[in-house]
Order: sequence, then structure tokens, then C-alpha cells
Amino acid sequence: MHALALLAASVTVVGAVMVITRRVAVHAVLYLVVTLLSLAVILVMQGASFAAMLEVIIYAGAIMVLFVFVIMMLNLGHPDSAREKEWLRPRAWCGPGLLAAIVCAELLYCMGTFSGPARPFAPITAHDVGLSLFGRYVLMVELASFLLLAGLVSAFHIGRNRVGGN
Amino acid sequence: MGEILLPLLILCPLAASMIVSVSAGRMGACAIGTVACTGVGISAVISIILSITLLSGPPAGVLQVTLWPWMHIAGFSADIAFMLDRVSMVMILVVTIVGLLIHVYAAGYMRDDPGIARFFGCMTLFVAAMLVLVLASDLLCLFIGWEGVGLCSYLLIGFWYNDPANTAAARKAFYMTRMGDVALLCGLLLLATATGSLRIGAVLAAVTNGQLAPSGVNLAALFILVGALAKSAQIPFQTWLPDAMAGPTPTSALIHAATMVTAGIYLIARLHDLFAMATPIMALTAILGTLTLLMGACTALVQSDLKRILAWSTISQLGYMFLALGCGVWQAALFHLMTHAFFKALLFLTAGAVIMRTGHEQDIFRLGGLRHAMPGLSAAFAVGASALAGLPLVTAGFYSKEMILSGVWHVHFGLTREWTLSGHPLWGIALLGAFLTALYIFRCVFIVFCGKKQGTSATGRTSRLMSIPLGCLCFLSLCGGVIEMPDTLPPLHLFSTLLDPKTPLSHADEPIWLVLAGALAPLAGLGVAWVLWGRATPVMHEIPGQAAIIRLARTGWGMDALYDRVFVQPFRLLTWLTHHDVLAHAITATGRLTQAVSGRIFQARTGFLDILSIWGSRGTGWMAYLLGQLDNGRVRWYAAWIAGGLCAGLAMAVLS
Amino acid sequence: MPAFSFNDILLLATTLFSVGLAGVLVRRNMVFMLMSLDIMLNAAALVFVGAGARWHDATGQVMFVLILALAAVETAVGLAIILCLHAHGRPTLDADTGNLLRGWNHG
Amino acid sequence: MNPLPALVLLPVVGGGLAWLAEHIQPHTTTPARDASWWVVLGILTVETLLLVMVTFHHPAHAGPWLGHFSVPWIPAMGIAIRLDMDGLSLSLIWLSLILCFLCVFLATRQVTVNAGAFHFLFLATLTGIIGTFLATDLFLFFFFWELMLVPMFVLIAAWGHEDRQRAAMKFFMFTQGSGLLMLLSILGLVIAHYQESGELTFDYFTLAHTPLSPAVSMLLMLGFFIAFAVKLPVVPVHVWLPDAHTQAPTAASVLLAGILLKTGGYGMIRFNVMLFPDAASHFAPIAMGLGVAGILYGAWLSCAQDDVKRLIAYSSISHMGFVLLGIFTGSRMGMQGAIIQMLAHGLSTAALFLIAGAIQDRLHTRDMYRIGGLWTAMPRLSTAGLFFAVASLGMPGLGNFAGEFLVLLATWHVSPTTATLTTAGLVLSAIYALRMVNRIFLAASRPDQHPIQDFPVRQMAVFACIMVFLVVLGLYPQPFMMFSAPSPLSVTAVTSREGATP
Repeated sequence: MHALALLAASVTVVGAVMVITRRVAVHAVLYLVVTLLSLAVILVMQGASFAAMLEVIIYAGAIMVLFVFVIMMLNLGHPDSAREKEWLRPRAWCGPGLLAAIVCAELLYCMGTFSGPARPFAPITAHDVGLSLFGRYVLMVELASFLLLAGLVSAFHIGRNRVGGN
Repeated sequence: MGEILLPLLILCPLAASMIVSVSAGRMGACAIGTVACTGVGISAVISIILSITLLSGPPAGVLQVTLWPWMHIAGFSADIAFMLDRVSMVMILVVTIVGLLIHVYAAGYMRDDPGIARFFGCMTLFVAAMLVLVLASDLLCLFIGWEGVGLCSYLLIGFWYNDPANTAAARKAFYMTRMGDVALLCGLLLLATATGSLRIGAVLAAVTNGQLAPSGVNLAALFILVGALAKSAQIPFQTWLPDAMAGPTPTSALIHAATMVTAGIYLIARLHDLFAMATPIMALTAILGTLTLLMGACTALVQSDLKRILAWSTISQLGYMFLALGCGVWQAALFHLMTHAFFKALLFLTAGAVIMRTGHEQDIFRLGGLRHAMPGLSAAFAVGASALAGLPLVTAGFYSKEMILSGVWHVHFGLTREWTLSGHPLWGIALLGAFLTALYIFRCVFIVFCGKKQGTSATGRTSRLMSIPLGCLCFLSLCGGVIEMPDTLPPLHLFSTLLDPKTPLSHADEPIWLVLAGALAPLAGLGVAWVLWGRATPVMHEIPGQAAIIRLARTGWGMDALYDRVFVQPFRLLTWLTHHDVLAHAITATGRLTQAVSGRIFQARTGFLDILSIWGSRGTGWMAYLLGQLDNGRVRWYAAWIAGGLCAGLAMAVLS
Repeated sequence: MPAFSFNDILLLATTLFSVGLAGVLVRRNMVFMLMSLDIMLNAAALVFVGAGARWHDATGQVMFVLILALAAVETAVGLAIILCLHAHGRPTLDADTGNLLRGWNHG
Repeated sequence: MNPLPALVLLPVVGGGLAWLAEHIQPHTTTPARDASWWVVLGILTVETLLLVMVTFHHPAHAGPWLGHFSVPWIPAMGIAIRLDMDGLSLSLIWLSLILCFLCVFLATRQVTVNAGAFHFLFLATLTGIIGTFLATDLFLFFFFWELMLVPMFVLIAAWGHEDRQRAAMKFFMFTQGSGLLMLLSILGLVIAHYQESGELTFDYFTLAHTPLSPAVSMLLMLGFFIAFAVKLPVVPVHVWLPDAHTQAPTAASVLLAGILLKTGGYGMIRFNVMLFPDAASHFAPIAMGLGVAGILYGAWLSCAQDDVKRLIAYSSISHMGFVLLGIFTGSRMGMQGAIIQMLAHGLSTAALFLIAGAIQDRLHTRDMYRIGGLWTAMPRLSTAGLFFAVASLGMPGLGNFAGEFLVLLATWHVSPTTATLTTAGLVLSAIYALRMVNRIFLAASRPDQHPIQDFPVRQMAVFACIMVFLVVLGLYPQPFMMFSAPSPLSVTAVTSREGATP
């Protein structure tokens, strides 16, 4: 077990926990960026450098920027963080925490161990992914494009309504 | 030439009818009368030419014209074909000449009627139809004319349709003759089935060859007899003719006295070979004829309506003709038909003129003493009356009646081997009828023309147009009969020789008192009539006492009421009862029943479903309430439920 | 030799997933809920990539790409909804007040 | 070019045009600008020219069939568009066209509400009728049979008189239900033929040669018979007719009485007697009994009606009884008589309905007790009415008599008693016809009558044409008898011979 890997993993988990416990949204976003970056490190360690790059560029770059923009537009202020505090009383944590813990425990319990000969480590390059994407899974790419298009259209539609509402 | 003239003979009145009908409202009364008279007049001329041609030919010569095939089909053929032999020659002469005279008269009589176009349209159409009837060489073709004259008769009786009684009379006439027509049609069907053709010659040949079983012959003769009886208003169909007097008087003269009603006599005379084979039917004809003549004479004796007297006298005279036909002396029947056409037309036309001039008064007791006001008409009526009564030697009626009487005397009906019917009783009744005829007609003459002057006053003059035909008819009534004389007198048999050159009627052995009796009976009638009504202080002013029998006789022996009770009322009742289509009701009722039943079933089903649904909805409601509690619309709860579900699913996977 | 075995990756991913799930369940603010969802998606993506590395198959990363696309769409639409709600008088972004999904007896 | 499909399709296409014309140029008060009416007139003229062409320029070698047309439709089922024309169909199509002209000249102009649609439906019915007369594929025949039903239903239901919905529904239910029976019979026959020969076909000529057991053939024949009997109509199933005729608009009444009833007679000749000669001859006594019952019952009820159109409708039942009687006498004579009777009845009854319609247009009533003395006010109309009433009572020299006489003669060959009984119907016919004449035309005119307009000369000329037709049919039916003989008698001859040999 690599120390760096351990570090990255713990940063990831801690970051995630921080995300769900922050009161101020921008803080949570920053923690989320940290989580994602550390996750990217783990991905690199898994030999998936292409995925890691996408993680950094798209997730940590594009999507998080989107969050930041929205939070800026929401114009949140002090009353909001106070309300968040009101909502985040420990009592509220009991049930969900318990449920999440049970799920986690069950998942871990049924995970078991994957024995068997592990393949010799070899990184999967963007080339392989590309071949696969536009070979066997070309139809899925198309579906994904449809999905993106649908998202685009619906986001535009909802946004336009907002403009009209104003 | 005959081939052209014969169709032309029919075509002329037809064309006149068409012209008159189509131009209704555009031509004046005068023009209409002229057209109609011209049409019939040309026909008369043609018929005279044709008769001369025929008479100059061989004795048995027949002019046959087949215009076109009518129906030719396997097993049956009929043609539109005409034939002129000596029987039909007599008829066309009568129809066209008497018809012409009556048309001329009518042109004057109907001058002021607004419906004159309709009148002449029907009259000329009638002449055409009657000519078709008498000229047809095919029985089916004859049937066209037969129904055609019936239709014209219907239209003319109901001519003044504003009075419901007139149209009712018209309908009655048509219905009663229609029944006869249907019987005739049955006879035709029978003959056509047996012989495959309805050509008169072929039918008669087939019958005389024995192609038809005797029962078939009898049946056919019976059917045809019924048709003839209905057309000629004999018992039991006599009731329509008196009512038919509702029409204009020229109509009564032409259709209901001179021509149409004689169609039955003509038909039987035409088919005399067929009837000769059917002895029972012959006897039936004779008996019915005798009954009718007696009944007609008796009824005429008590009538008070001038035209009705004449109508009943027509029935009675037609009875004479049927008697003659029944006795096999069809020549005598035709002879009487001819003379009857003359004198009855004369009587009707004179009566019409009288009625017209006295302001449409038809009751003889309200007329009277008209001798002075209208001497010409009185003379004409007297001539007609004497001809009808058959005053000996000077009138045509005497010779024709004498011919019938002598024919009846000699007849014997061999009905079965043992039972024969002699003609003598029939002769006796006929002689009684002759006496009664003179009695009733001179009663009429004396009351109307002699006697005291009554309230009604005669106005105007009889126009020239009307008096000329009367003169011609007077002449014919007096002298039309001398072409045939009894053997006791100079034996002249022009008429019977003309009709049947092979077997002229000759009764050289007949006793002289036979003729004498025939001559004396009318004279006796005249005498009695003079005693009763003719003297200055008549024995009888009115019909005495209104005895029940007389009242009965005045209504035609209650036959009308009887038919009304027996046929008309039940028919009306039944039609009223079945006014709504029974079958339709039955089917509708079935439908309703089905609907009701299905409605019940539906209700029952819905009731069951109601219970089910009430309970079901209650249960569903509870469930929905419960579920609704889960479904509170909060996203986080949904997520929690998903997580819980995942939890449970994993737990199951783990624990199993 | 990879730094993590597949089991470790699964362990990490489960943890991350649970944390994300807890976030979704706890937070009432929709922005936070979206972020938690992203965490859960990342956990799933991580499992795919790990499996791809374990069996040396590019399909894992293909799935990763697809999940990425899915996350992008989800985020975009979700944020649009948030903006819309915010503009329409729900400035608190409280997920519990938005019970439109309930449908019946709403109005 | 084969004229038969054009004959069938032209009216419905023209109907569409008429509808369009109405939309382009809506109905105006000036009759000269009545576009859809002119379109209909033009279409009928073209159709007539076509028919003239078929009548006089048919190929000589074709034998009794004047024309033939065949195009596969659904080959897998053996269904084809087969149209054949023989003298019977030709004469009935001529009758249809003449009556359509009559309607167009005299009746359809009175329709002012939605005239385009009316004309379309009118011509669509004509298409159905012509198709029925021409189709020799059983499936196609059924298709046209149903096709003529629907527009007629709409015509009655939409343009009819006071109780139209119910009448239309009755009409539809009766004819539709019986049509389904016929469909069953058709399918049965086809299946029987398929089992026999392994060939799936709806061809009339092929099916005519199907050997059938007596029971099966009787069953199939009954299916056909009931369908045609409803249309004809035969007495127990005539219930729809008086209502439909009474409530229908004038033009639809004319079509119904003039031609639609004739499709029943046509079907009986073409399908019952010719497809199943043996079964038909076994069935003949019952059918003849029904015919006589129809004659007497129709005439009887006709005597009891107060509604003019109802009276005419019941008289139709009576006349159609003669047709049934004639068809099932089993002789050529009877069949000829039935055909002549169909033609003559088509003309005379159609004219009577037109007159009744004209009276209703003018007086707004059909009750004979409220009409009266029309002769003074309308001599032309009354003359026409009298003529056609007299024709319908069977005056010799007019068409109806020729038909009735032949039928009676043929019946007399079979059973004199039946024929004698039937002639009673003639007396009844005189009663109802003259009752109508007396009540409407010859009664005293009513005092409260306002002045009414007589037929104009032009319309009278149209009526005169019909009168001439009737007179010609009555006095010279021979060419019609030669001409309108149903030609495939050879086919039946072949079948019966084949039926006899095994």
C-alpha cells in the first residue's frame, strides 16, 4: 500500500465528509473540489490517466465552476448560513447517518474478496478508451449525446422560464 | 288500306284526347269541343269506310292488323293486334257514330263548364279505349281497353269532384268493376296457361278442339262471366250503375248506357264458342240475366229520379242481352245492344237536355207538363220511350226484343242428362219484363211531359248543337230495327246474316202468338201506364203509401246496404284495426322486450358492481391514505425510502 | 503494480457512497443535495475505473466517461431548477417545501 | 379503355367535386349559380354518355356479357375487382340513372342546407348501387352492398323529416344485420369451395360451379335470401321500409324505392336463383308464399294509411311481393315479369314519391286528410299523380301491368290457387290507389288553402318522359325483355347439369 495512495484516499473521504457538513455553500464547493482532485490522484494510480484528466478538467473544472456561478447568482448571505445551522442540528443526523452506516456496512459485508490472479498492471491509455468508445460503444456515445442534448434543452427551457418569470 | 285505317281509327280519338289534355287552359271551350268532335268524327268516317270495305269482301273476311309483338316469351305470346270482323264492325259503328252524336251534343251541353278540357280529354280517351276493346284480336289487348274504359268511367263519374258523393260513386264503380276485371284476368290466365296464347281465334280453336278439359272451360267461362257481369252491372254487381249517374249526362249516355256497359255483352258474344261449350255457365248467364231484367224493371218502376230510372232501365235491358247470350242467341244480344245504344242514348240525351233546361231538377215529380214548354224534347223522349218499351212495328226496340224473345222460347239447357232447363219460364219472365218496361218508361213520360205543370219552369232553348244529335238518334231509334224481322213478319235476317252468314237464325216453326204476345205486352204496359198516370186526373199522383216493399225497391232492394254491411264496413273496420302495421308492432315489441330485459340485466349487473365498487373503493381509500402518508412529496424522504429499500434488498441478499 | 488493490478501491468507493448518501438524506438545501449526489456518482465511477484496471479493460473508463456526461447533465438541470425555484419565491432552497411531487390534495 | 370502373367511380368522384363546388361557391338564392347542382348534373350526363357507349358499342364477340373488367385486389385471398355487365345490370343501371336525373331535376334543388354534402352522399349511394349491379366478385359485391347503405343512412338521418333518427337507425339495423348474414354465407361458400378445390377465390363464376350438399346449399342460400329479403322487402322483415321511406328526404325516398329495393331483387336473381338453383327450387314454395303474403299484406296496410308517403311505401311492399313471386316461380317468364315489374315499379313509385314530396314542400303536411282538392289548384301535378297512381294499380298498357301479368301467368303455371289469391291484391291495389287519388286530388278543395304553385312546365316535361317510359314499357316490353334477361343462365344451366351428373 502506497503512502501517497493512503493519503489521497483519506483526503477524499475527509473532503467528502466536509462537503456534507459545511454550512456555507462556497466552502462545500471548495471541499468538493479537493475531494475530486484527490480522487483524480487515485485514478492516476489506477492507471487511468485519461479518466483522471477528465475528472480534473470537467468535474473539478467545469461542473464546479457551474456550482460557483449558481451560488453567486443565488446571492446567499448570513441568514442562509444561520438557517443551515438550524437545519444541521445533531438530531437531524441520527436517522440518515444510521441508514447510511447500515448501507455501508452491508455493502462492505457482501463485497467479499476478489482473489485470483491479478493481471499485471498496465495503464489503460486514452487510445484504448477511444478505440473502445468509438468501436463497440459508439451507440452508447450517441445515447450520451442525446442525453446531453436533452439536458441542454431542458436547462435552457427552465432558464428561459425564469427569465420570463422576471 | 285497312292496315293503316284500323290503327288510325283508334289513334284519332287518342290524339284528340292528348291535344285536349295537353292544351288544357289554353283553348276555348269551342275549340276543345271541335277538336274532340273532329277526332271522333274522323273515327266515325273511317269506321264507315272500313265497314264498306269489309262488307264488299268475302262473307267471312276478317281484317287483321298486328302492330307489334307485345310479350313473346317461352310458353306465351301476345301481340298488340287488331282485327275487324263483322261483330266488331257492328260495335265500332255503334261506338263511333253514337259517340260522335254524343260528343256533338256534349259540346253544347258542357259549353260553360270550367272543366270542359278534362271532360273531353276523358271522353275521347274513352272512345279510344272502347275501340281498343272492340277491335282487339288478342284478349290481353282487349283487357287494355277493358280497364281503360273503366278508368275513364271512374274519371267521368267523379267529374264534379267537389261533391264527395260523386267521387264516392266513382270509386264504387271502379272497385266493383275492378273485382270483375280481376276475375276476367283469372280467366285470361287460365286460358293463357292452357293454350299459350290469348289470340281470340287461337283460344276458340283450342277450346273447340277439346284442348281444354270441360271443367277448365266451365271455370274459364265462369271467370269471364263474372268479369262481364261486373262491367255490365248485372246481379250481383248491379249497384254501381245507378250511382254512376252522378257524372255529366253525356257521360251517362255514352258510357253508362250505350257503350261501356255493353262491353260485357260484347265479350261474351265474342267468345260465344267458348260459352257454347259451357252449358251450366250458359244457364247461369240466362238466369242471372232474367233476374236482373226483372229486378231492374221493378226498381225503375218506383224510382223518382229521372236519370236513375234510366239507369235501372239500362240494367234491365242489359239483363235482356245477358238472357239472350245465355240462350245462345248472341246475334240477338248484339242486335239489342245496337238498338239499345240508339234509344238509350236518345233517352239520356233528352233527359239531359230537359234537366239542363229545368235548372238541374231530376225529380220527376217536380217536373211535369213539359210537353208545352219543350215539344221537341218531349217528342224525342217519347220516341225513345217507345223504342225502349218496344212498341210494335214502328220502333227498333220491338224487333230486337222480339228476336231475343223468340230465341229464348226455343232454348233448352241440357245441364245434366236427366235435368234440362227449358227456356219457357225465362220467356215468360222476359215477357213480364217487357210489360214492366213499357209501364215504367211511360210512367216517366206521362209524369214528366203530360200532366199538370209543376213549379219548375223551363228556360232557354235547346241549342242546335244539342238538338241535331237528338234528331239523328230519333231516326235511328225508330228505323234502326227494320234490318231484322221475325219470321212471322217478312222474314228479313240482314243482321243475323251479317254476323254469322253460315247459320242464320230462323225459327220458321215458331207459333204466331209468340210474336203477338211480344207485341201486346208493351202495348198493355202503355195502356196501364196511361190509366195510372196519363189521364187528366191520374189514378196515382205519387208513389202510393210508401209501402215497405216500395221503399226497399227504391233503394235497389237494399243491396247497397247489404254490401255495405257485409263487405265495406268489415273492410273498413279491419283496415282501421290494422291501421298500424301489426308485424311492425310485433317486431318493435320484441325489440322493446329485449331492451327491457337487457335493462334489467344491466341494472342487476350494475347493482352487483356497485357493491363491489363501494367496498373496493373503501379499501382502496384506506390503502391510498396509507400510501399517501408515505408519498408526502418530499424528495429527501424519497431518497430515504430508496436507501431503505437498498438496505433491505442487500439484507436479503446477505442473509439468504 | 497498482497502488490499490481492487478491494481497497471498493472500500473507498463504499465509504464515499455512504457519505454521499448521508449528505443527500441530511441536507435540506438543494445545492448541498446536488453536491452529495455528485459524490455518490464519483463513487460509482471509481468502482468502474477500478474494475477496468483489475481486468485490464477499457470499458471501465468508457463507463466513467458516460457517468461524467450523466453527472454533467444532472448538475446542469439541477442547478437550472434551483435557479428557477429561487427566482420563483423559494429563496430558501428547502427541498422539503417543494412537495409538488405529491400531486394529489395539493390544491 | 374499359368503361365499367369509370361507371362505378364517376359518381363518387363527381360527388366529391360537387362538395368542393359547394365549398368554393356556397349555395345562393339564385338557382343559376347553384354550383354543386350543376356539377351533379354534369356528372350524371357524362355517366349517361358512358352508359350509352356501353349499350351500343359493346364488343360483339363478348357473348351475353356486355363488358368485363378484372383487376386483382387482394390476391392472397382471391379477391379481385371483377365487374361484369349483362342486360339485367345494364337495364337496372339505366333505371338508376333515369331516377337520378329525376331527383336532380325535381328534388335535390329543394335541399338548401348543406347541399354539397347532400349531393355527395346522393352520388355515393349511386356508386354503391351501380357497383352492386356490376360486381361479380362476392367480396366486392358485399363491399358495394354496404357502401350504398352508409350514405343512405346519413341522408335519412340528416335531411329527413320529423322522426328521422329512429327511422334511419331502423333502416340501418335491419339492412346491416342482414348484410352480415350474407357475409357469413359468402364466407361459407368460399370456404366450401376452398375445401373442395383448394383454391381460395371470391369469383362468382368459379363459385357457381361449387358442388354443395343440399343442406349446405340451402343454408347458404338462406343467408343470401334473408339479406335480399330485407332489402326487397319481404313481409316479416319489411318493418324498416315504411319508416325509412316516410322520413327520408324526397330524393332519398326516390332512391330507396326506385333502386335500393331493386338491389334486393337483383341479388335474388343473380345470387339466390343462379348460384343455388336446386336449393332455390326447394325453397320456392315458401318464397312464393312470402311473396303472396307481401302482396296482400302490403296492399292491405296501404289501404289503411293516412300518410301519403307511408301509403306509397306500403304499396311498394305489395309490388315487390310480385317481384319475389316472379323470381321464385322458377320459369323464365316469371323472372322476366319480375324484371319488368322492377323497372316499372321503379319508375312509377319514384314518380309518386316525387309528387308526394312536391306536395309536402308546398303544403307542409303528408296527412291525406289535410290535403284535398289539389286538382283545382294544381292540375298538372294532379294529372301526373293520377297517372302514376293508375300505373301503380296495374292499369293494362302501363309497365306495371306487363310485369304483374307475366308474374301471375308464371304463377298460374305453378299453382292456380296461389295466382287467384294474388289477384285479390289487384283489387286492394285499386282501393289504395284510388283512395289516394280521391283524397288528394279529387276531393273538394279545402277552404283554408292558400294559393299554391303548380309544377312548372319544365318539371312536367320530365314527368312526361317518365310517363312515356311507362307506356312504352307497358305496350312494348319485348325489347326490354330480350335485353334485360340475366345472361348467365348458361352458367346455371352448367351447374345444374353438373349437379345432375354425379
